[in-house]
Amino acid sequence: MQKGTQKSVNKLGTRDEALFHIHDSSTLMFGGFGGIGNPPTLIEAILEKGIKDLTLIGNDAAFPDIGIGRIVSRGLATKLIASHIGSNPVAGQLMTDGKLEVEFSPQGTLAERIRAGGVGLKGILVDVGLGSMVEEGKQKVMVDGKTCLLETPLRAEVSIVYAKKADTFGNLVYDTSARNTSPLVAMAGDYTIAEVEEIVPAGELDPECVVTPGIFVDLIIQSKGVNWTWAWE
Amino acid sequence: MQKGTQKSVNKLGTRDEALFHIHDSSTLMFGGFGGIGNPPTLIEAILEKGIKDLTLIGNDAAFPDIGIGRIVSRGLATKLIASHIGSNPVAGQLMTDGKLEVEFSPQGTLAERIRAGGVGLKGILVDVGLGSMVEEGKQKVMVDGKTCLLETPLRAEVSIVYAKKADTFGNLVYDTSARNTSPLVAMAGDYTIAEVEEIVPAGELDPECVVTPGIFVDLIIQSKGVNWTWAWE
Amino acid sequence: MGVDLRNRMARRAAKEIEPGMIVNLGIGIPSLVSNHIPADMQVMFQAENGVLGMGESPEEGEENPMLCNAAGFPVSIVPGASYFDSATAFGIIRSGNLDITILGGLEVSEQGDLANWIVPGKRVPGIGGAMELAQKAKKVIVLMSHVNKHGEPKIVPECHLPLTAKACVDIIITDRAVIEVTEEGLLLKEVMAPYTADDVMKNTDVPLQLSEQVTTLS
Amino acid sequence: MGVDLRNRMARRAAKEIEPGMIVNLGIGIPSLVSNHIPADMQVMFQAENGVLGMGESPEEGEENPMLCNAAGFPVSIVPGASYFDSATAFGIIRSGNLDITILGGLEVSEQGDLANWIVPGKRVPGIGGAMELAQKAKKVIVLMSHVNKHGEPKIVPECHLPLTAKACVDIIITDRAVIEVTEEGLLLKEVMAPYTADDVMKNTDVPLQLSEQVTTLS
Repeated sequence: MQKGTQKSVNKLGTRDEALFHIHDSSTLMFGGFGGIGNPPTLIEAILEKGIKDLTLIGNDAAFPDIGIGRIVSRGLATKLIASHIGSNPVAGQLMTDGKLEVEFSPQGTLAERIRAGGVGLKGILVDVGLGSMVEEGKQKVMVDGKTCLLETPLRAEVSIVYAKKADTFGNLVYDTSARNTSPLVAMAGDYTIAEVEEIVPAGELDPECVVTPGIFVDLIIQSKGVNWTWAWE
Repeated sequence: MQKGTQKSVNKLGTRDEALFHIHDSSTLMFGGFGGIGNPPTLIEAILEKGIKDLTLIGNDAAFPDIGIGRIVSRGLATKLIASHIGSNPVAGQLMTDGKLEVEFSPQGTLAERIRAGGVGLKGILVDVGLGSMVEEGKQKVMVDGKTCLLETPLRAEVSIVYAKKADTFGNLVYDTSARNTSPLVAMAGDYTIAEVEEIVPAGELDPECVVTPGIFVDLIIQSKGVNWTWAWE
Repeated sequence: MGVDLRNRMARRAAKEIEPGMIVNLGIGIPSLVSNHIPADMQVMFQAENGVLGMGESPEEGEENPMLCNAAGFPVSIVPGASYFDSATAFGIIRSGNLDITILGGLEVSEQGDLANWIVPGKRVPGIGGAMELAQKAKKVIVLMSHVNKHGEPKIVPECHLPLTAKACVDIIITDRAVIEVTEEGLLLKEVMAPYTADDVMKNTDVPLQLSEQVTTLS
Repeated sequence: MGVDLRNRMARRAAKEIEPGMIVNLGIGIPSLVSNHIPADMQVMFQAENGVLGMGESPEEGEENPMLCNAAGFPVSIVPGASYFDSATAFGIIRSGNLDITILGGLEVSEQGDLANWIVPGKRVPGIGGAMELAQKAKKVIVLMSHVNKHGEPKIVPECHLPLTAKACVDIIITDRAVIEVTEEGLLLKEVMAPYTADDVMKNTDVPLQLSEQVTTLS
């Protein structure tokens, strides 16, 4: 690898380089679903640094002591855009106490809003949520004589995801259902950090099986693995 | 495999079963890009049966004697929704002569319109094409103070795609860049037919590497391979 | 509600599932339904996180913590399974490719409106995938207790709680009855012993039509 | 235009490419640019059909007819390459992840407007990916002949042909000159021998600013 290409082509970095990009009041998007696929080492780093006043965007608030829930339940977020917080009663309490603002989207709508942010769409139109609380405050647009809700794209200053393998260019493959929202979240960050189990040289991943093309990834760090106990254990 | 499950779980069928679903005046969506990924055996079958007055939806008109271009250049389509027809002068002549109606979309917008049809979105908003001919006749919507074009979803009665491998449930993997628009087209057909190089039992494809989940596929037929000469040959 | 009652409801719901169907099960009682499908029946279970083709729960110690259903419980996969992202998972749902979804419910109205995601000020809310599932699956089955903890009917003329989706429910299966939502109103098809049709009607806040033959399930 | 001239333009365009960049090349002269990148420079070439990391043309007889660039010509891949569908390919483009796109042009205006997809009534049109590429790449380089076949300037005050995108072009490289589009107007930076700055200005329909040092390229 020649001089000058290091930065863009080999994206392997450290926990501290990752933390350099995440600050108090950052907008942070996270991959995962019910804690599965939340990046444990990056979350631990954020907790250790005590980063606060975060705006979080992701599927859910996980559990109080699992995944992104650890950040939420310690009061380090002031706003959460998610599809549910049912598994994290601390998040519910913070919301009730007015300490956490929560914006709810239907899960599939949220996934598409994140994808829209990632692929540069300016909005999507859905009929999901019509006639429910979800339509409150949203612009309505008629398409072929039918009312639709305008849902806006979501992006974040920093996206964090967890993957099984990365090559040095940042191509990612995931682990079974831990894929979930991560490929969407990876596309929607102005700066995307992937925490991965295993890092391999470029050329070692089957290009047919790459899920997230490396162009969407800015930094790769080695994962230390899950440091919590799952709810079912 | 037990009685009654045959239809839904083993989708292997014949050329004639495929033709049963495609009629004069059908709306037919095709996978492929510049002919690559157009399904040769299904196209040959449509030509042999002489199906006409088709409305075609796909990336482009390929070449006069290659892929979907064979159907277009024989005058079997009355309408084409595509991003370009530059490589098929016969299509251009038919358009000029008023024998083929062509609706142009920017390529990325077209891909997203097909995807939107496939995943049940009612529309997408883009800023691509603003200030160009592409905005003519389209609804404009303001998002966060900025003008966007409303682009409508595309679906078809029948979608045809070409894949490298299928399992009997219809899970598909493609061949390098022949993937192109096919995973999108596969989702957007009321009835989707996949022509494949190799058919394997369910369980033989790596579930991490499946590109099109079998739920989107209704019928699988064995390909006889490409029966044209590529332009570069 | 006891395990036996919950399993009776799940068993009844399982009868709605036919070979080859694509099925999504909600959390709670609906998640028990897969235990009541004949082992040789090929059904593809889908999960919102991004799996199609979930199989039975793995043996203890054999779990892959990354391979879970939408409720976060470890699962296995069957031949023909695939993994995809959550946008594709909801693409499958939103485009009408699910044959059946089985959901929990807080209230169901005479018109088949469903409320199941929020009790304002009382429960921590979670829309999750409920709106897409209720609005878009070909058949929506609701499994819920017939009355709430105050003994009040959960089948009502109009939902009081915020809606999940309008006119979406096809069948209501409770611990007391099986009720179909039809254009002519609610049709009582089956009662669960020891309840009688009379008991059921008394505890339902909407007039019920009686099916020609109301079956009693034991 | 002869092969030598085309290659000189392509070689000049190649100088804009830096190590590690993500680059999309249009058809025609732009497709020649990759031949002029140093062999040891790591650049990821992207194609709209769904490839990132294209390498050189395969040897005759070694082609995989399925593995092609957006123009349909066989390519190879480099380590770190990936395949994806066309929606993702345009997701990369639309979200501004391309460092450079190099396109052909029919007309470029003083403001950097580009027309390159249709000559109404004369050429069979094809938008293709031109609108997304022109509108969204971080840097847009247009390679075109300086004048059309009637000897008329293609750099004009306002485009007469239908636009591909407004105010999108950063650099125009022709067989006669290299011109930068700036907020203060068009800046002549280089001329191609044997042309002189005077020749170029005479054949450009817009006043050109002169760069402090106008270099002459041989």
